[in-house]
Amino acid sequence: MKKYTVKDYKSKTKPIWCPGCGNYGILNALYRALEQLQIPTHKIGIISGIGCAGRLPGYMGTYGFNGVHGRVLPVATGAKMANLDNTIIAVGGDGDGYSIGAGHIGHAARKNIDITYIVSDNGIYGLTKGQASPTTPLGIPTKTTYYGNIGATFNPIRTLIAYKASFVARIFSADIKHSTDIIAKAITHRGFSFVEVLSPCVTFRGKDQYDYFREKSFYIPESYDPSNEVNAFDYANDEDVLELGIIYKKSRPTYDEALEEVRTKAKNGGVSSKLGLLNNFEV
Amino acid sequence: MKKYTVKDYKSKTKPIWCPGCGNYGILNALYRALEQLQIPTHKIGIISGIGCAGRLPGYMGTYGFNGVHGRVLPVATGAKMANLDNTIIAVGGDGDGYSIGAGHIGHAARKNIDITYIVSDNGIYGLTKGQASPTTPLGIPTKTTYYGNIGATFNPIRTLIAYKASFVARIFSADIKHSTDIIAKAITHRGFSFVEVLSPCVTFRGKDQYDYFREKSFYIPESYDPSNEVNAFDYANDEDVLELGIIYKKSRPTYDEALEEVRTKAKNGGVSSKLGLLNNFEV
Amino acid sequence: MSRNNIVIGIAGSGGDGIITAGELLVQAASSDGLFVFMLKSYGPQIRGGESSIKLRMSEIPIASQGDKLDVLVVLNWKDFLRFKSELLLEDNVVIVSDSDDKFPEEDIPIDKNKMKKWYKIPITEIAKESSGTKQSKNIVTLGIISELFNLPKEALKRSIKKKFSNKGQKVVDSNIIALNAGQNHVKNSLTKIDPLEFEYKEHEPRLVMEGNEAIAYGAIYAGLDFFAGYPITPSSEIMQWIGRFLPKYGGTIMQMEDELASINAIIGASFVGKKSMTATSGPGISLMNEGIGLASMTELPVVIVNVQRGGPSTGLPTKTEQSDLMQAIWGSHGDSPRVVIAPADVEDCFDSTVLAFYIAEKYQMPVILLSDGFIGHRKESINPAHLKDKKYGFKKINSRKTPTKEELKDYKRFKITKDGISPISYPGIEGGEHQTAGIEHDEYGYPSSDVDVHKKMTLKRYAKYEAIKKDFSFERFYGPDDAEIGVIAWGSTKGAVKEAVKKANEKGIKVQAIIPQIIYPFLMEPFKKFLKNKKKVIIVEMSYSGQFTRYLRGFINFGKHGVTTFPYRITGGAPFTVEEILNKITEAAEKK
Amino acid sequence: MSRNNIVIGIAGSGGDGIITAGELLVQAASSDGLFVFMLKSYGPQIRGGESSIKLRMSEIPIASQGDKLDVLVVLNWKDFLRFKSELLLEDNVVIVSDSDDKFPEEDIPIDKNKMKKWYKIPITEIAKESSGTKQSKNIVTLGIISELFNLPKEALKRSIKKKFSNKGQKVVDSNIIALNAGQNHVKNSLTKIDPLEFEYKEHEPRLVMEGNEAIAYGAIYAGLDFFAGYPITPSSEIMQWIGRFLPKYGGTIMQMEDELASINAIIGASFVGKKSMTATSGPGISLMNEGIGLASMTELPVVIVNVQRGGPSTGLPTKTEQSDLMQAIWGSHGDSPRVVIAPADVEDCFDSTVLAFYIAEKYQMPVILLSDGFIGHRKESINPAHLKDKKYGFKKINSRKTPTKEELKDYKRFKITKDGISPISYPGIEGGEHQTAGIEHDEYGYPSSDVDVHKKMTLKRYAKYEAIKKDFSFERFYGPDDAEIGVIAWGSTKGAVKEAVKKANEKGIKVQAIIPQIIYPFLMEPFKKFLKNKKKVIIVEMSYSGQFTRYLRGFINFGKHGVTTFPYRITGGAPFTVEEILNKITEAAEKK
Ligand SMILES: Cc1ncc(C[n+]2csc(CCOP(=O)(O)OP(=O)(O)O)c2C)c(N)n1
Ligand SMILES: Cc1ncc(C[n+]2csc(CCOP(=O)(O)OP(=O)(O)O)c2C)c(N)n1
Ligand code: SF4
Ligand code: SF4
Ligand SMILES: [Mg+2]
Ligand SMILES: [Mg+2]
Repeated sequence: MKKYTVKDYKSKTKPIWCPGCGNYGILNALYRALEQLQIPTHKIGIISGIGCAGRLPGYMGTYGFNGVHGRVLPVATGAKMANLDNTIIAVGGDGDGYSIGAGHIGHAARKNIDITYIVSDNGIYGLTKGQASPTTPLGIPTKTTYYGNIGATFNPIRTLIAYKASFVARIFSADIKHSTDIIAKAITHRGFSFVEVLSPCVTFRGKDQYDYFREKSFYIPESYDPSNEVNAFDYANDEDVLELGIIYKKSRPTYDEALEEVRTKAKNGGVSSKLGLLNNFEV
Repeated sequence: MKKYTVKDYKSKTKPIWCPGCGNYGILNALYRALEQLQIPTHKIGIISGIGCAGRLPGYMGTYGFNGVHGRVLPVATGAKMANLDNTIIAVGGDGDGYSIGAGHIGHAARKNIDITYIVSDNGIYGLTKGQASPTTPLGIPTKTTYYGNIGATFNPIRTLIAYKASFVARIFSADIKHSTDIIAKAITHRGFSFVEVLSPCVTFRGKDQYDYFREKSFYIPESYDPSNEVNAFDYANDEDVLELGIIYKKSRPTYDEALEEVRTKAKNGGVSSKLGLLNNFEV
Repeated sequence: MSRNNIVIGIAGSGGDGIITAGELLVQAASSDGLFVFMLKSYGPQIRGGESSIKLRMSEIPIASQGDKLDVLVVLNWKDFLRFKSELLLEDNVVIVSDSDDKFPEEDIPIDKNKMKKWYKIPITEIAKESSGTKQSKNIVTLGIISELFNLPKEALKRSIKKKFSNKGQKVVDSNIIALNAGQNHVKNSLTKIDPLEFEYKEHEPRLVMEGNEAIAYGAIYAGLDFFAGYPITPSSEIMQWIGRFLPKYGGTIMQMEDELASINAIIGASFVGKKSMTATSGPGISLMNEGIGLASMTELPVVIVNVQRGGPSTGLPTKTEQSDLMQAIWGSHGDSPRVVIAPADVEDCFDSTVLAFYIAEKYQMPVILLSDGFIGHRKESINPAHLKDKKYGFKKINSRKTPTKEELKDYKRFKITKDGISPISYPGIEGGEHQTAGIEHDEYGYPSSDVDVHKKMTLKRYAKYEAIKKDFSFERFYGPDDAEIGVIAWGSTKGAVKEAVKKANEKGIKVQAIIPQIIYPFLMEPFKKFLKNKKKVIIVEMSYSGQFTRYLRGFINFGKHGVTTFPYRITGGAPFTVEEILNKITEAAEKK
Repeated sequence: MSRNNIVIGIAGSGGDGIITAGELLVQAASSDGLFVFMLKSYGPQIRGGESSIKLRMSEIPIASQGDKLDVLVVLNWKDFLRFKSELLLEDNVVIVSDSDDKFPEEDIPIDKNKMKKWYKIPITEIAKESSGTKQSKNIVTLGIISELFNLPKEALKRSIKKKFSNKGQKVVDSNIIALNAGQNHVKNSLTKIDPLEFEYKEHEPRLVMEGNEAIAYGAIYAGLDFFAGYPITPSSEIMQWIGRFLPKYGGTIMQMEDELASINAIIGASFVGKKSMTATSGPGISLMNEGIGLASMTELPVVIVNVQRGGPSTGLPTKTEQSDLMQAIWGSHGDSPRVVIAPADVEDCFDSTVLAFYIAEKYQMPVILLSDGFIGHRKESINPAHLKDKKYGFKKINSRKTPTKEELKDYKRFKITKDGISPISYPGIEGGEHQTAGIEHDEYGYPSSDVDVHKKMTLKRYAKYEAIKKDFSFERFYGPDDAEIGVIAWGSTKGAVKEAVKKANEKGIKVQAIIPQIIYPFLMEPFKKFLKNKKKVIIVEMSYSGQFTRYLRGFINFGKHGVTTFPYRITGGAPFTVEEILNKITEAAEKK
């Protein structure tokens, strides 16, 4: 059998992200996680919306889909549900996911669609050159908040737990080893896996963002039990510190499993073909 | 000063909801809450999207806006933020709010827009005649789930807490007195107030839905402290029972307050009118 | 007077079971091999409101609902009033009404001098007496009219048995009793004085369907793999039928959170190589326009059904209109090619859906199927034999061209070809890995903002139109080629136009109609043929802003063809009548 | 050769400060009263990619960017190559390049025989030596070219001082040193042999703006109360400028979660009586179509700006195109009237925005302002005096008609009137309580699905078009009325068309152009006047599918007017050149 290396997961295109951008870390961790899991390149679909992070599929030697802003999860849902043979990974920015795409996460999560969703969260709109996002800290001036950002920030981890996502984790793009490990676990997890990435935008949030993330974050200790959603919710208080690792995880039936039951019911005469017409459709 | 009565809050149109529909209870509670608060009819805007619940503004003697499916909160946000003099109340169904409108709640909540949002949650699409909604229980057959509903349900209370809504309550449309009280409190609350209503759809969920809600729900005891979001999150476990009353409440600055600060900064020379051109705009 | 073609209207309250009565009659008539055509209409209430049906049955093929009623049945006069503009009466109409309905006679807007006969029958009373409940009013009514007008009696009995069998023998029996009671009342207590008598021979049973149902079947027939949608009137039944049947064939159906999700989910499914579809109505399309543009740019096959309703905005959800035409063609930003197809009747819904998949898969682009509430919700006979003999049959729609081994060596997903069609690979195909993007890209799929690349790729995407224009023609002409008067119409307007053209020619006005199925890209050839002898052309459409007229003028220089156009554009709500169109033809004929 | 009209191009890497150099030069030129026109262009990278500017400055008014460069400045040849189709060269171009850039000479695509002069100057070295950092390359370059070609030297110094003053005296000084170093290098070490010399007299300082900036100012001038938007290239600057200035005037600005929210928020704001606006580009409009239809149905004034970019889908975000025209007109489902206005240059952005508010408020409907990336992002001189003297001035736009006391007695929000305009009340007005709905409704606003109500209300909504057609005319004709050759164009195409028409007439080809500002509804009167003497008409547009052509044909029966049309439709990316259009005019003139 073919052995896949990091090189196989790379495309011929060189990333055009700014030097120092957090997305490089995510990309590298993803290469390594896939190598670790040895998933054939032609059985992977990397789906994205629009944003700096959304350029990632173009740098993959797998199948990639770079759609429109905010719709990464619907595309990924369709791609997964239409052919369960493939590994589908959705990637995108905080604007793409938490702002314009906010309506989709809850539904992919509660249905437990068996995909992995990686959000490159830099707390800014990178591609459009520096406007506020739902995770831009209070008070910060951006292109659209000339006098400082107002309105409380969005808490992705707590929200995803409330949405009943079955795997909720956070990583820091600067730690490629840890990120590789968590991404691999997320891909392996059966059901909807969510990975929030602290990913600095050196251009529009400044280089300090690395320090900021480093100072605020800590690794979840081994002793932590991620299976209780109330504890996990409590843990993910963003006014405090940023936990790195798997914050919540609990297995439950996936949507494809439930749909398979539906098909069985339908085939077992659950429905009679009213007009005889449908006989024509049998192969 | 004019004294407003329930009659003033009624329009000339007779509701066309099915006999026994939960929306009648919501409507009556709203009439009474407004009477209790004595808000002038011409300073109220009731905003809705589309659905059976969305017909409510038409039955009000106030200003009403019946827009498109799922956009009740953006319309209400614009209506409130453009003129703070008015009391803005958004109403809609579970499909309108939790399905197609899901992307807006988190943002109205985190920004703490000073409006009240009442969701008539019947766990079904009423107006379109009986398809599954995000709160339709598992296993139930509906027009779109012929073989039974699949996928976990959406938990509105937990989600709204994760969204940082500053007022989160649940009522049962059959208890008009309690509902009146909570709605009045929600309107009075400064900031984003969310009221989830257990509101039976007798036509597409059957009359049993009254019993089901009655059995599952209980009134929150006086001793309960709604100010802690972790406790509140824990409390709102929908696999358990349905709490009636204020589940979470905490005051924090509203978006209009924050914007007022921005205006002050801008006026205090925070920005120089680069081209002299803007002088022309001064009145 | 005996006849083999009759139009019946029934109106009453929601609780009266009007719709059930209509459906039973339709069922009965078609099992006896008659052609049927039935419209339903409701008030705004979900329950307890008014409702009505208009049912035409005939031994010979029919294309429209029939303009006016030969028979009007009223269970409640107040409710009838709401439908009076939809239920127009022939001068010599026969009326059957419930004498237990105490509505003041002077308020009933009927010209009593003209009507042939008014039977006032204690329907409620008969119901209560026979079956013990007034709930069986509708069945009693069926008994009455089947006896009065000789409608399919035995078949009606069979339909009732079939319909209620799953509710137990008791329910079946009590309904049969009610039917008999109605029939007996006529036989025993009435003097039948009107000469109206329906007469027909039995034929092979026919299939009856609603347009939405036919689209669902057509899609499954064409090999649909994946459906994602969001409910909306008047399209929801498509998803509902598919939800019942598709899982049987191993396919996947998902109710999504909204239309943005639906269109993007089917794009995702198409990306992994599957035949996919969504269905919605105007408001949903307005939300899908970005996604449709994405499918156009990524050259992914998807079928989007729009069952049009009255607009704009929420508009008239339960009423029909043809005012989403321009949006179907131009709704997305940018130059974003797509194909627009319009079914013209229920049978054509099946055909057009199959065709839509064929085109989508072959040319790798979004295809919009533009139906409307009139077709979607009406019941109409279709020819079962016809369905078996499709040009593009099930499983034969493997028209998606995948790359050869040779092509995979240096795989260009968006390879520039003469017909614009590039071999498409998808996850699962080794060596075909690539990125598909909504951003402009080169032949490999790499993003590019180069002006020349954009030009080349735009031309490539539009080259498909030329291929389609070559590959397809259509032959839906009615009337003689040498007519100087023409009618151009589209979609559900076909029925009334077809019958009006027939009548006009019978009356001696030579006129020909053309009803395209592929609306966009514009196929000029058939129109050239059509316009050859025309001097005056009536353009019929249910859009006040005249979208079809503007569209046609954009592509046909009528002035150059020496043709004067007579746009006939009305606001939506009620379907065209044959008479309206006939009048326009006559007017045009008389104009100097 | 001395001249008062020059086109300069500068290309280099992102770090080279090309854009800053261009902006300083623009600033300098306009403070000396010159007319300027500057385009910026970037590669796909956010940082460190290539960038270029094309700058025209002139003592006499100019309408376009100028086709070809008189002067090309290259800091990096590799980067220049990416722009070679945007930076075309005059045959006798003068080139200035950095001799420190070691790109192989044979790969430089320049015809060395034709060019006038190629100065290779060690720009990097001069920068390092003078200011100690190569970062000042751009300022050194300004020094060099200002000295070489006599560009506004003193003004440049002022601009530099102003620009860097907030960074401290040290930064200012070191930049002035760099400027001097560039100038001194030319004076001391170069033999200036080309005769190209810019010459002008000083005039009153001019204002320079980008189109997006002008729209922001226009909106505030018109009394904007509420803005809601979502960032998108190339429109974001509108929101950004408004975000800086509107709070000063007490207005409200909100960045929403998406475009669905933006359009609905401004509808909400309009519902409470406020002037409101949003701005986006194609993908955003595709999402707003449902909301635009809602504004149309609820008859609420809103202004929607679309700064068009290349499509379809994500397309070419940073490039211009005119392919959202049909979407602006027909993008929403249903017959949903709206007004479409297209600004034709930067100054017109201001005017059109004011007009958009005037029309929206007066006729109570959505107005789409269709700008594009070419206008939005270019810098152009405008006449400050002109801005002070607006037809529809600030605070004068109180055109929203509210109900009188009398009308409030039995208030009908959607009262049927001759011009379709009904007095509008909003929260705060006692006695004007009503429901506004996106569902069809009667005059009071009560929902209705009655066919006749729908008809009446549709006609009412469309009656506004007749009123608008009566109230407005436009006078943007260029060239003699009696010309037999015509050019029809819209929006940003104006500049090149205007200059081409002028040149053609100078060359003896009689030609006239018409550039509408109100695009939809279609104002026939000016076109009638225009077409009177025309035999051949060129339709110029940047849309491959020919949207403008189709649109015009939908409303003008060219055949009947005896006019042959010559559609000239190109894919987007690079703005039209004067020469391209001149060629088309010549071709048309020669065609039999
Ligand atoms: C419908 C639509 N709206 C807006 C845009 C413009 N846009 C592109 S990317 C982006 C946001 C980028 O921010 P984020 O998602 O956080 O990604 P990042 O660039 O920071 O990785 C926006 C607003 C668009 N392409 N489409
Ligand atoms: C964009 C759009 N999609 C779909 C619809 C159809 N539609 C109208 S109401 C509704 C859902 C109704 O359910 P809910 O919001 O729960 O309200 P209820 O009727 O149960 O009160 C749907 C899908 C629509 N009007 N617009
Ligand atoms: S702008 Fe920010 S997010 Fe985008 S590539 Fe640069 S550093 Fe990365
Ligand atoms: S369908 Fe259900 S929600 Fe709608 S009016 Fe009837 S009972 Fe109420
Ligand atoms: Mg971001
Ligand atoms: Mg509901």
